[in-house]
Amino acid sequence: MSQTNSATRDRSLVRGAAEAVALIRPGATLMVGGFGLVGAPLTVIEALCESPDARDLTVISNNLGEPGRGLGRLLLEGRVRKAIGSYFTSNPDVVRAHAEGRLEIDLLPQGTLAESIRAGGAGIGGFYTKTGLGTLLGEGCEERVIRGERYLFRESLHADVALVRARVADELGNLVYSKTARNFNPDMATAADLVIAEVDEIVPVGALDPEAIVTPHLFVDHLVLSTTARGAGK
Amino acid sequence: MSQTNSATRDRSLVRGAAEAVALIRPGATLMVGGFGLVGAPLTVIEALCESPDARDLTVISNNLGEPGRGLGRLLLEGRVRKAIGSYFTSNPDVVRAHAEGRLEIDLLPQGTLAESIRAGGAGIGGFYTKTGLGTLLGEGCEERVIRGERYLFRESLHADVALVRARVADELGNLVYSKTARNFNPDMATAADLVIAEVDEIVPVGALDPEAIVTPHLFVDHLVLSTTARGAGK
Amino acid sequence: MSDVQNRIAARVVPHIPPGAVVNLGIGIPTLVADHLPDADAVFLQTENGLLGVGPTPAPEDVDPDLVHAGKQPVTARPGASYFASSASFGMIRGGHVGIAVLGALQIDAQGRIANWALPGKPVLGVGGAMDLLVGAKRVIVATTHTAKDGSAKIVAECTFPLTALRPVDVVVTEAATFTVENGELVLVDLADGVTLDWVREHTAAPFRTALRNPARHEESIDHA
Amino acid sequence: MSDVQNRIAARVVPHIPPGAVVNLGIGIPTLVADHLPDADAVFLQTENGLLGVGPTPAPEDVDPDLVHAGKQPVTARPGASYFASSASFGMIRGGHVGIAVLGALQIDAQGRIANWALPGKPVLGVGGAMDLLVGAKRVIVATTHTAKDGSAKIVAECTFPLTALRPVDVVVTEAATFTVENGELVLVDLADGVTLDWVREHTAAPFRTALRNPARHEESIDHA
Repeated sequence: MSQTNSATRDRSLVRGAAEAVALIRPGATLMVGGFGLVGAPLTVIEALCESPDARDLTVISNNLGEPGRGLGRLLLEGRVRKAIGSYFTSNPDVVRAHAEGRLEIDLLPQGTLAESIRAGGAGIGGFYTKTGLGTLLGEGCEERVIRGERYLFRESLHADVALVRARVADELGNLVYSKTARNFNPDMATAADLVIAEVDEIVPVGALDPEAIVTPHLFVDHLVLSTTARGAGK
Repeated sequence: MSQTNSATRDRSLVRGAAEAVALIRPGATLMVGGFGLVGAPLTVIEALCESPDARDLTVISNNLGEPGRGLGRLLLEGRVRKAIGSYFTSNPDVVRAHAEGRLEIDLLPQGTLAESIRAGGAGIGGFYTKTGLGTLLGEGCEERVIRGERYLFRESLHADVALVRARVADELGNLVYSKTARNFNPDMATAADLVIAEVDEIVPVGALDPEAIVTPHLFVDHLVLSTTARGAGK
Repeated sequence: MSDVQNRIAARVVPHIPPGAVVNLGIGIPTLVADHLPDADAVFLQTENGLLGVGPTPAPEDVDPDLVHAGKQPVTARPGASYFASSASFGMIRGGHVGIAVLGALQIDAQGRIANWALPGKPVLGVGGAMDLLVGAKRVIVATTHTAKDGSAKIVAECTFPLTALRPVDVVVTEAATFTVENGELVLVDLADGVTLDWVREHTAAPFRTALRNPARHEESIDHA
Repeated sequence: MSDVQNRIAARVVPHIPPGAVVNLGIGIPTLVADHLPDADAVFLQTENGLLGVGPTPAPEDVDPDLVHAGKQPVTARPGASYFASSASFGMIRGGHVGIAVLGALQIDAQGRIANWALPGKPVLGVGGAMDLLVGAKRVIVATTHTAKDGSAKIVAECTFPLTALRPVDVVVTEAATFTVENGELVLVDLADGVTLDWVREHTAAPFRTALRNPARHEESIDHA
């Protein structure tokens, strides 16, 4: 890696996966990117499964991985107390853990989940959406009529730590993603106190097109080089 | 231009500026991109100044251009009934028109303006922000405590027509912008029933990097080739 | 996928105009892509962050980072774009997706649907169904006319949890097509070989009949 | 810009740690960039959509599409990124900008500021001031100690409309530096040649004195 910037000279963002996840305390709320295993930070999640302090976690993620893979493994390791997401039925382990009272679940429509995260990152306390109105998932939500149409209130979401997956970072922490592996990652990178980004490659400052950077570096605290091949979980 | 797609074969999005603005009816609400004249769709605005139906307009834009230039000219032509934006003091014509009762003004903090537009485009009825709390601009806004902190409610904004400025479009209408001329344009492109994009260049479908497209084509109805040099207003 | 499912998908196609931006739900709706006569003229959006979904790749061309909302490998067409989940659902909720084609477990007499949860079972998955139903300009349901046990899916009132209060616009089955007009179901088309009696017998909701091409059904035979 | 304004800007610099993400308001705050000893170690964000603002270009290198929030031409540093207004204010409101340096018309005894409107005049411009004050992790005010007419800018209560309820963290003038601690102003530094008496005379709000380097001021002379 070239050393073109005094900030990177002073302080590289690159961490080993174990070192990065050691920052996660018991009881933490995590956001974890990915749509199933696509775009999930699998190397960081593997390290999390080995970290003694990673327990009693609340995980905000669209799914809880697949059986024994990604967040699915974290669940089997008994580290997840509560999951907030939109689609858990694809992992039978989640269904079982919930049925046995080992896992609390908060189910949100996928768009509401994404918007709540985006709002949390953008300093928005809550918002009104039509999604979920008149359904089981809208029960207990405050309703409001805006310009003659009914909406539901939703609070924004924020996390202690976000674990995201990008394709390339520069040494400052600017991120670009890969195709549909982008999904929740850029939103989550804005909505946590600490952001750990797993990437395939780290390039010198200036190598990324400033018009095409999706996550500006101010959101990113640590970079972890991925040792998990993309699609390894498929 | 190449013709690689049957949608573009069937129906080019390219319009003359006069033809495009002829779609704007008296009393319409317009969103107009730009930060001052930077990133403002000046060719389209010029055509608007010549369009007899463009009158009694509500204009949502950060500013109203500069004296006699951009939206500043539209104001002098007597076409603007109301302006919604964040910073009008830089154009003395606006201050005068307001003082003389010829122009209604709705002032919003710049971040609230941007968020209201983004919300309008994303099907969000309204949202809570801390900005403006306890100030003149927060008067009359509903207050709500979320997680122990005070927020103000703001309704989203939507327009009949958005006039935006991009650097390049492909023939489908995908847009990329130029540096800080991006500003409000991508948000506004999502928040109107009809979107007219002024661009410097139209390239064949497939010529833009799918990872770097800022405004996907489903937001864009018409393309107008700019005849105004960038910075012409400076 | 079965022959019936493909027939349903094919029957959806005439409801999709050229140039439409379409989101296809999981299951039968996904099959619609294979039946579009000029796939190039329709823009498929998938809520996990892609506008311009192309055909399924050959096994050797699979990119693990390129999937649709059903998590199956896809390709991207020229002119495609990728975006984050919040932007994708902004498009959907904001009314920028022209047509959503969704599956359904039940459809009620007003055209409201249930397609995400079963009664009495834990509610552990919803995905993008509610957002699509609330946000798409038009919603087409693509479903078998009856459930696996032969019971009607089109019912007076849904006993399964509703997906939204918003009624769909069109219901397409292998046997019939209904539109939803002023809060009621209108039978507008029968599939070849399907009689009005068959539809009456297998539909548990009231509907009005206004066949667009009644002559075609004068000599129709019973549904196999 | 005047000598006084540059002196104020220079006095802000020690409050900006290396690696900080900083938004500089219009006026005196803009001058801070010129005084950073290692500009490369600070990341300037401008709310019109750029992280990584570089120095003012030579006239022949001006790009009309590249300006800061004061609409003056700037450059972009390596590692810069461009983004839309909603994303930019998401950064600001969401607490991702470390330091905002803002001008002020008045500062009250609790450290709250007025910097956007004059009493009795129509309220026609606010820009990003309120968002920056609400959202930045730390806010530093950079202002002349007194108004042009010689009256105090630091007052018991603002008579001008407040910009936000949130107090600032540091107030830097050409004469003095105050921090805001537990809702009160604390004088922590006097400029060379400025006496405590001068500050008392030109400050219309109560403040506590806890000079960090009192020895330096033992023999200080009157402010010119």
